[in-house]
Amino acid sequence: MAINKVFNSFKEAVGDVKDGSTVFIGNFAGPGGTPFFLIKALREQGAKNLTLVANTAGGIGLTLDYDDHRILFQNHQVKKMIASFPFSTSAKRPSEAEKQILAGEVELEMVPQGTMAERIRAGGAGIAAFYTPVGPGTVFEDGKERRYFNGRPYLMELGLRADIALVRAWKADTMGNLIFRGTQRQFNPIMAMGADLTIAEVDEIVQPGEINPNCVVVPSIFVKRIVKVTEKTDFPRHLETDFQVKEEV
Amino acid sequence: MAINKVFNSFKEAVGDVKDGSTVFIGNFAGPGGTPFFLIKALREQGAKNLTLVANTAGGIGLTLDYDDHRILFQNHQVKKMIASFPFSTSAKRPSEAEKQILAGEVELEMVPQGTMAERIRAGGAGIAAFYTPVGPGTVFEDGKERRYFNGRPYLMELGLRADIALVRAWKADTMGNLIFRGTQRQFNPIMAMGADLTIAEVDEIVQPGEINPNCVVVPSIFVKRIVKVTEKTDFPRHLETDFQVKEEV
Amino acid sequence: MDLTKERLSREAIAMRIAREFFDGAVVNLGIGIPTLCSSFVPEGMDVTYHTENGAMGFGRVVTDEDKAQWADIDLTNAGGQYVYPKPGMCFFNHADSFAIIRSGRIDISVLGVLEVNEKGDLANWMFPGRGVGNIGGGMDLAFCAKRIIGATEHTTKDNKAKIVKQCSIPLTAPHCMDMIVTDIAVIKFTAKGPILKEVAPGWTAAEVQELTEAKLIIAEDLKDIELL
Amino acid sequence: MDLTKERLSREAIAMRIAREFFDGAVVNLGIGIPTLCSSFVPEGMDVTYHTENGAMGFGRVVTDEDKAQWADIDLTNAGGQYVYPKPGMCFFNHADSFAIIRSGRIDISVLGVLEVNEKGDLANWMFPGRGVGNIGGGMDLAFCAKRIIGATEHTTKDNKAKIVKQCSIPLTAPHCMDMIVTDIAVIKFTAKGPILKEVAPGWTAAEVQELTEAKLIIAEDLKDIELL
Repeated sequence: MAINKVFNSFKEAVGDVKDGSTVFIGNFAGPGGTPFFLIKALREQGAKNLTLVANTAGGIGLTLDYDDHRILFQNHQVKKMIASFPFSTSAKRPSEAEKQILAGEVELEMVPQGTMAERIRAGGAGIAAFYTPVGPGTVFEDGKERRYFNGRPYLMELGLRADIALVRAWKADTMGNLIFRGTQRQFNPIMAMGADLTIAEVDEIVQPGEINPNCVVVPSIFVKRIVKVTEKTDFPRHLETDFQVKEEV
Repeated sequence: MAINKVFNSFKEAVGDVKDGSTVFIGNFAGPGGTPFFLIKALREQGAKNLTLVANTAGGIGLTLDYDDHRILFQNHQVKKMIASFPFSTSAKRPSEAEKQILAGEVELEMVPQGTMAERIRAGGAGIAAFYTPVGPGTVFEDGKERRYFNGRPYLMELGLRADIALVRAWKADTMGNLIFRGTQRQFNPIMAMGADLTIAEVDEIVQPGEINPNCVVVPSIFVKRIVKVTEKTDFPRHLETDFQVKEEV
Repeated sequence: MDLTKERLSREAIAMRIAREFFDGAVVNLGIGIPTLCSSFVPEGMDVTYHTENGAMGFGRVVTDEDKAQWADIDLTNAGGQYVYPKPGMCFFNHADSFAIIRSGRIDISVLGVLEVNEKGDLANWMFPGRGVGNIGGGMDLAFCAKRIIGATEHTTKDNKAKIVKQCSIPLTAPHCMDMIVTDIAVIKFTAKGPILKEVAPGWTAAEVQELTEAKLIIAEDLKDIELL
Repeated sequence: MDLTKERLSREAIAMRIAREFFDGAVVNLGIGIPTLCSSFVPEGMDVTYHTENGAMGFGRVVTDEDKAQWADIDLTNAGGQYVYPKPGMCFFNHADSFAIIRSGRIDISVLGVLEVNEKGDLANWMFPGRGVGNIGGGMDLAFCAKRIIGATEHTTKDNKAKIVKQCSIPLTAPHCMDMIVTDIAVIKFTAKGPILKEVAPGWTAAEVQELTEAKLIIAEDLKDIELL
């Protein structure tokens, strides 16, 4: 039977997320590469006591104002947040996550961004732990093992896995191979690798063979479910063309 | 000044390889993905006491018979070999490397293939060491630290870097972005990441922008020199087309 | 002991192993008999092959008559054999390839066997008698694939047992074997010891035991190997 | 001390820092003043920008008038700003992006500064007074880039020194700073201590020292900051 991982709705795709799950969410500073519709479906689905792993805790106010995973905090579904950039850049507009973290309702584990990326990649690659040169002599060393290699101090960091990864990609084939558009890629490929159940939200679903096999970024084996976005978002995107190239910039 | 990493000859591209260098060579079981012409140029260049890191030690006889890095052994340029598959599959046709290793002229460090790949990747990613589940309870544990994570034994393995990487790719742009064709990719991208001086042998060199930025496999920052193959090799390759797709296989 | 008694062919061993595959399985096939398995997957069953050198979802090994049209040095399996391209295949680098293996995403790894002992320890990388060997990617697979199936003749060319009490050559991985399919038997490795589950047509459990150094437990439902 | 004395603009700070760039340099620009540097690279000099979110070789920040045509949420820098596409740019995942940083391939990292001390320790991630902060990718850059240049006003909004004896907030990285460019000075960090190399036009070394808690060494060849 030919493999077909296409789900017809976001609701169905996140239907079985359990309370207490660890969830990776593709996310960086702006809306690019964030799986809005899966996040929205997860809010409707209602799983509680989630541990979220994402670059921000949502609603950081660095760019456009939009509904990302801040809605999971608004709906009180989060128990713990692992992030590198969890707080709003504006003291005047603290995010819902920030309020809950400062009130002690949500536990925060802050991780330097590169270490977070490497921990996720290690989790997906079957590596239990690794030594990074980032962090010795800072508060991020607390509770970690320091070890010297060639006279330079390194910290041991643990691989990080999730039960669920909600990722955003550009196109998928029905088997689950994914490609990305520009900086939409960010954490999405490594999060797809590191979860037991990876669900991808994409602009387009094509037949196997329609994506050039040399260009596949996430091999199908890492992706279990795919859902196509049908609703329009009003962010600026030029999906109809490849990136235009402006000379002399 | 626009970056242009194109060299006109293989000879020139390897001209400054120093005696005693550690050299990564893209290589797997067959000719695909092996930088023959760079290897040949390195033999002519003559650098001695090299430490080679490659999947095989050349001339393993698993597939076609061809001149790979076995010629560096024939020319007695190798002091140490790090490989996962160093020996000929035929006892009757031992490779030159095999003879030199058994005679004690060349030191051998054998590494399980996945550990070798991960060590190279770690070296390129600034990771000093990592814990892999592969190897506890075997002879490959000798001299290594064993550590348990979640009750499972892991071994600590060190990142591996090289002075020079000789890699094979399909196309490069003049800035050094690389793409690959099929299983030609193998060790080449991670070796490109892990060396101070990466030299790529390619079928075609194009202008910046001609490779789709979403499809770049090795970012230009990892590549210092590019040389185009002009001589024809007589291996079966269908370069004129993308991979044809045969249904029902 | 009648050493001339008919044994299964290499193809028949592969055929029996292919019966362990399932729809949607991700399978890695070692060099030798294991590679043959891909020819015996039932029509309509979708098995995805992974190869160490960085590909998944490719097709079978290219036949000799197809080589002129289909052989391409940039599309080979771990044994360096040409394989057919197939829609939905994809390529990745060696680190990602072993990330797939190490993170437990290979459902079945079919490996060649030199020695296996009662505990299911596998030794398959040191060439007997040559004092050298190639570890290759076999150790990563033996440690990390969800299920390891061995494919081998039951005895060496000079009729020595390959299923032994203690391995005499360096291990590939301890306690890794789930099952072994030989030219005379199917044996399952369990905490209690190796259980003889199936014998080749015409062979008795006693005859199989005679060619096996390890003590076999005879399955209550012992039966003949069925290939289809 | 005349606190109303004219200081350099944010653009002028960026302009001075851009003079440190060189042909072929790979540069990562932090949020704020650092981002402005890309506008002041001399004509004909090829500087490649890297951003944490997985891109290299893209162009400058898209101007307001160009947004209708060029803004794309899939082509942004680490601050979430739209940047122009450029021939030869490429994209990669977050692990690869920090592999580039961690392996020492960023020639110059320009970072914002909250505090820096005599030893060149940098503290720039904890919001003053809020008790919270965002570490982001700054720590990876501060530990691993070949050269760290700070970009900041010389003092806080309430005229407190940012160049201090001891940092009062958690460090981003110890001993990482190579140079800092402020609105009144250019200071180089050395084993002997911070050396005042340049002052803003109209400022004296004594005046700069007065706004600096750390003890500055005055360069023998102290000169006015030149922007072009």
